[in-house]
Amino acid sequence: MGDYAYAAPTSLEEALSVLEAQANDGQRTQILAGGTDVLVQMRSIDKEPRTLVDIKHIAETNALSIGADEIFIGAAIPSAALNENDELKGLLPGLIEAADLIGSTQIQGRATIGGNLCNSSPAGDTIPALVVVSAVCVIASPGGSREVAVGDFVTGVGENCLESNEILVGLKIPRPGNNSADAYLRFIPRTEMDIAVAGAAVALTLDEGGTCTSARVAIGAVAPTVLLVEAASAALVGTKVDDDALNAAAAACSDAASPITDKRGTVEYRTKVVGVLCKRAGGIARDRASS
Amino acid sequence: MAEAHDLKVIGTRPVRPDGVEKVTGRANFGADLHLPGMIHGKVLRSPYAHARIKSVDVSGALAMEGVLAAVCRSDFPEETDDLGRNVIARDKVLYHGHAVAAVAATTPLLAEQALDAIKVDYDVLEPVLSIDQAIADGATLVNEEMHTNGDASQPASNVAAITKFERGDAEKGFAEADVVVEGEYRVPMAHQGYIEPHACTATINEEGKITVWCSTQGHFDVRTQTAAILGTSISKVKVIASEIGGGFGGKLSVYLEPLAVKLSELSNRPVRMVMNREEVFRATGPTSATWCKAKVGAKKDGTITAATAWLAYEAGAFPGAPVGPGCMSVLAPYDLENFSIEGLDVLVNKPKVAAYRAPGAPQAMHAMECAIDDLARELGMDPIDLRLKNAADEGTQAPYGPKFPAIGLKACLEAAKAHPNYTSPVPEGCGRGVACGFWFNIGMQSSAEVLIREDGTVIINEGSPDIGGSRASMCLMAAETLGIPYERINAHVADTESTGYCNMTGGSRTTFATGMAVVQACEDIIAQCKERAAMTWDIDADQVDWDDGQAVPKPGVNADVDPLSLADIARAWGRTGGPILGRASVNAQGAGAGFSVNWTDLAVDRETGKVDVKAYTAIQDAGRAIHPAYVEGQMQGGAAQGLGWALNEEYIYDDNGVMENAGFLDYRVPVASDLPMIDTQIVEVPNPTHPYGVRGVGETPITAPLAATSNAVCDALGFRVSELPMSPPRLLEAIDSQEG
Amino acid sequence: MIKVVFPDHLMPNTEGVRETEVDCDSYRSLVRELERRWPGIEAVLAKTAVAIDGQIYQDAWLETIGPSSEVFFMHRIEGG
Amino acid sequence: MSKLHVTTSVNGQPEEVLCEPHQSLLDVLRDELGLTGTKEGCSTGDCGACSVTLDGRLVCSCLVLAAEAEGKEVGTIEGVANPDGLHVLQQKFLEHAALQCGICTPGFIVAAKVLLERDPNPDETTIRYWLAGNLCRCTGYDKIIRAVQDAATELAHEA
Repeated sequence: MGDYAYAAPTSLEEALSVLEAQANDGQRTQILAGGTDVLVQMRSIDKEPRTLVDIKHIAETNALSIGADEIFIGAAIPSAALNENDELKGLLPGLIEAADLIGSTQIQGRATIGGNLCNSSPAGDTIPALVVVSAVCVIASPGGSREVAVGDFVTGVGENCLESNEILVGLKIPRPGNNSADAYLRFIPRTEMDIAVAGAAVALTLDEGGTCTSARVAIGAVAPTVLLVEAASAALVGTKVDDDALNAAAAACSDAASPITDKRGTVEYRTKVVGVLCKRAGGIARDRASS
Repeated sequence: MAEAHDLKVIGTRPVRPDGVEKVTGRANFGADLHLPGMIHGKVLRSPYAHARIKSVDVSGALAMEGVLAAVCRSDFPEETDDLGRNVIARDKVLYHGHAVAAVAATTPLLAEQALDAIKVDYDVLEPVLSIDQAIADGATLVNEEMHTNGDASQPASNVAAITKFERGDAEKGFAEADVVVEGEYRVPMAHQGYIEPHACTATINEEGKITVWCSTQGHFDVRTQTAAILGTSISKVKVIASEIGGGFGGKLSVYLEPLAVKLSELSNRPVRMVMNREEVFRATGPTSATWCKAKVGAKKDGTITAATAWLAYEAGAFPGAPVGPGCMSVLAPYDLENFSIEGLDVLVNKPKVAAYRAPGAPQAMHAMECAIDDLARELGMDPIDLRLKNAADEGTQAPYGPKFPAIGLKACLEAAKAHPNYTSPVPEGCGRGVACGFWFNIGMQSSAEVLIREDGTVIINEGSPDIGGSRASMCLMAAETLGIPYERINAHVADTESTGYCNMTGGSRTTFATGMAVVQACEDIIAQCKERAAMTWDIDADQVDWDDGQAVPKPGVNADVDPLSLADIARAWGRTGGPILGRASVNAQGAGAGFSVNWTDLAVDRETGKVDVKAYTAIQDAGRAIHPAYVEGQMQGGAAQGLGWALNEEYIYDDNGVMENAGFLDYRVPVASDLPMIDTQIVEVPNPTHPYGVRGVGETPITAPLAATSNAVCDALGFRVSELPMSPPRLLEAIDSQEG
Repeated sequence: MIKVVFPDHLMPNTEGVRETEVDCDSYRSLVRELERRWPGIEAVLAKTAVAIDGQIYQDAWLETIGPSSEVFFMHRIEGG
Repeated sequence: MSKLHVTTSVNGQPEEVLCEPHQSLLDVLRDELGLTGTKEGCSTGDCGACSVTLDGRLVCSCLVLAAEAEGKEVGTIEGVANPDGLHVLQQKFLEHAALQCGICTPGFIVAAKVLLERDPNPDETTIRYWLAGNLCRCTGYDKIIRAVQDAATELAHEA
């Protein structure tokens, strides 16, 4: 068994070489961003010592840019900082809502979208929100950089395609147009502090007449990984996103869900509520896109 | 007893004497002590809910560098009681998390790693995980030696005891009723949820003199329990109570202290032990899960003719569920001729239950107050009117036997009826639910010394750990009695060797009983001051009055002297016999029952089953509120705990008896955004046995909220959900099955 | 004579008697008489609360009992 | 295991500590620096008793490694009062009886202070959601919310 160690590299190159050097020494590594999942798991589920590689001192993981075509969100930016950026909040209200829902104010001060994605929980709030805005993971690898769509990044419960010598640098998101908007809702038993029992994200584009020209609907906490529900999207496109369309999308989400029963909810509950959330989130996205 | 209009400081809301320490972070709680050379203890806990221990070998842990001591069952006297068996398992582990061994090492991490080096050989047994399982024919026995009510002529059973209360003829009463309602109700196991985990530090010297610092509701009880489990004399044990970060009944029993002492003895170092949150959930006192049946019948005019209750309570691994008080409180608010109540104390492979705020009453009253609400609906009566029609009052024979002295139930019900939150219409889309609450309250033993400084300022020395502002109450009662300003008095919670014996802070007894001792000790001071003044003035002591904080000659006494204040007397006490100190000790009786009425307005999201609590009002008889803000605080805190229990809090077990939600993430206590402001109204029907009319107020507040919440959900949905918690999945399932 | 009532859980100690009458003027004399009738009950009563004319005592050792008093033995109440 | 040398600032005072790589900021504050006003209630970020500020941002110190405090400004309850006396929030918590046992109080005051610095006039809902990560089991939150509201009013008056 190795020892705990801590490294705080200040460049991507240095970070990648720390990962490689530790691996060569047979020492386990773990990337540390906000730490709100990592530190909890390290003290309870998986206590094996490791080298924690803190990526908060790297320029790229802290970068935030809003370009004419593309938005970049560094993997180490805490949710609270994202939420304080009014322009970002205006462009991606659903994603920022999702980030803002994770934990308390205190957790917000640390937790990152990158960390939420890398934790790869079925219930991770930002993942459906990222999927519907077609976010792409920018990954630094020893051989250079590669990109993977968020929908393909998470491969299973707590599993993703990041290799142990790679780092998630940030997320690239196409800048939404004027008639586009997103929304995310989750269900929790309390008003705050819980893990999502079910979640639904909707991103829509409306034409001048208010007809939906494109839609993406993704649901969380109802399958091992987040599901992009094509049938729900199809139910919205070509409609005014009225109650009938939303009910059809909701039914598609419930159909697509294949949840489990656990301490947070039952199969029946999650199946029904994910549809309710889709319907409500769809209504919010519609109102946002048309305003 | 002093009348309200005579009171000068009682009933005011000054800043508590320990307040500055607590808002600045200076106050020392259980885990805040640091001693030179101190090492850290950790407990190895059972991975099984039920297993026979074949062997425990701690040698692997002891072989590790930095591990200075390790203990298991063989390090403790074989002869012990249930508490001792709970602190460290003997022949069997009886719940998942039951302590099996402990180690002490130079760092907490090392201690934790050393636990992995302890070898325990278990023979795993089938666990008993519910009342239904426990009372079924052929059930596995948690304790093979257990016979119901100790009757060894019957086969061994998981039912430790059956309690019955009866009066009149319930069957005849039901026959006379125009309307009869009945129901079955389940309430889950819930935890007190104090924010401070259990913590202690222990040392032992070469003479065997033990000192324990710990967070506890009763350091004298820690002394008794620790000495008994270690097989030593209480004269060897000194316990210093730290500040305590919440207890609600859960910090009345020891868990860590005997282990820490033993580890200290073996390592010759001070040993600190602090539970983590998971251990708090898995291995300290929750309260009973219950399965109750209630039936009540009434005439058309609302007169209740009969009621019955069957109450089965999980005790956890050892007998002692609070089913007795459950039976005694279930019908306490009502004046009844015919009833029968039966209670079962049932063993299961879960942690040994501990007291939790009015132990046993919330579950039983949930059942009956839901049934009463259904009765009101059937009769088409206002739920408060129905309760008023049948309410217990002074002279009513309580279901548990005696006649009530002056009580405030009717006053609370009438106050509720007139309250703007009740006379206002139920908000659109909401349901409203009402329930009564009750708790006995207790007195017991307390001591107090009142010390005077040479400038006439006052120190109260007492033995009741201050969980919720009791120092302020003591200072207020002392200020009132002595006639001096509150600011000139301080209160000190002294250790077991620095003040007289004192029972725990629990049972809503501190302001009542320790307060009584403080008042009497102040009266002792006054008597002495009168003597000193008499000496100074060359008159007899019975010619001296104590008026407004000073000695004065009685009217008509011919003495041309200036009054002598406490400070005057203190300044000159060298000439009149030396320093002055007062003392008193009581075994206080007549605590005075506390009644309450609560109601809430809430909305249910029919698509998700989520409850949104819009308003909550609590009315309670406090006898007399010494510091009204802390009385309101008790009412508000009890309401919040009750709402949490009604809506979301529960122990969730898997099939192996492993708690699945042992943390604040999934054991969902209410957070600030879950709750509205909680309106309170204090009713004052003075308790004649207390010099200022005090009744206990700490526990009654949690007895009404479960039923009030259930009744409001019933009003909102139009049907009854009789199992708690009314969590979103449970409510949605109920809604869906109703809508079919 | 005063009326004395036992709760269900004490009836194994009273040969099944729920209610009895005793001639006494203090709690101590009451307990002495009960112990005479049912040897061993004193130790059980020491762990029992009692209500004398409605007032609940955890420990009533020093209490006097009036000629027409009602005495109810009951579970001891603890608290949280 | 080699210890890390961490240079940080706590309540404006430079501090140097040796810590283990896995040690939390909470443990180091309490055990190495003796600042036990920051409390441990859960170690999982669910109770807020260990609230501190890190470069002005509200965090749970149980979910920060001590090593991460390198070069940062840490603010704890011990730094809330100033030499002239208590902070308005501390005074209002006392006046409103917003604490019973007091274990959660340091965390609430640290958290509420950050809120009022960012939003001098928060409404009740804002206060409740901002403080949702601070558990209190004694008060039902009522008097805590009122104390924060009153402190906001008084601070606005002073300003």
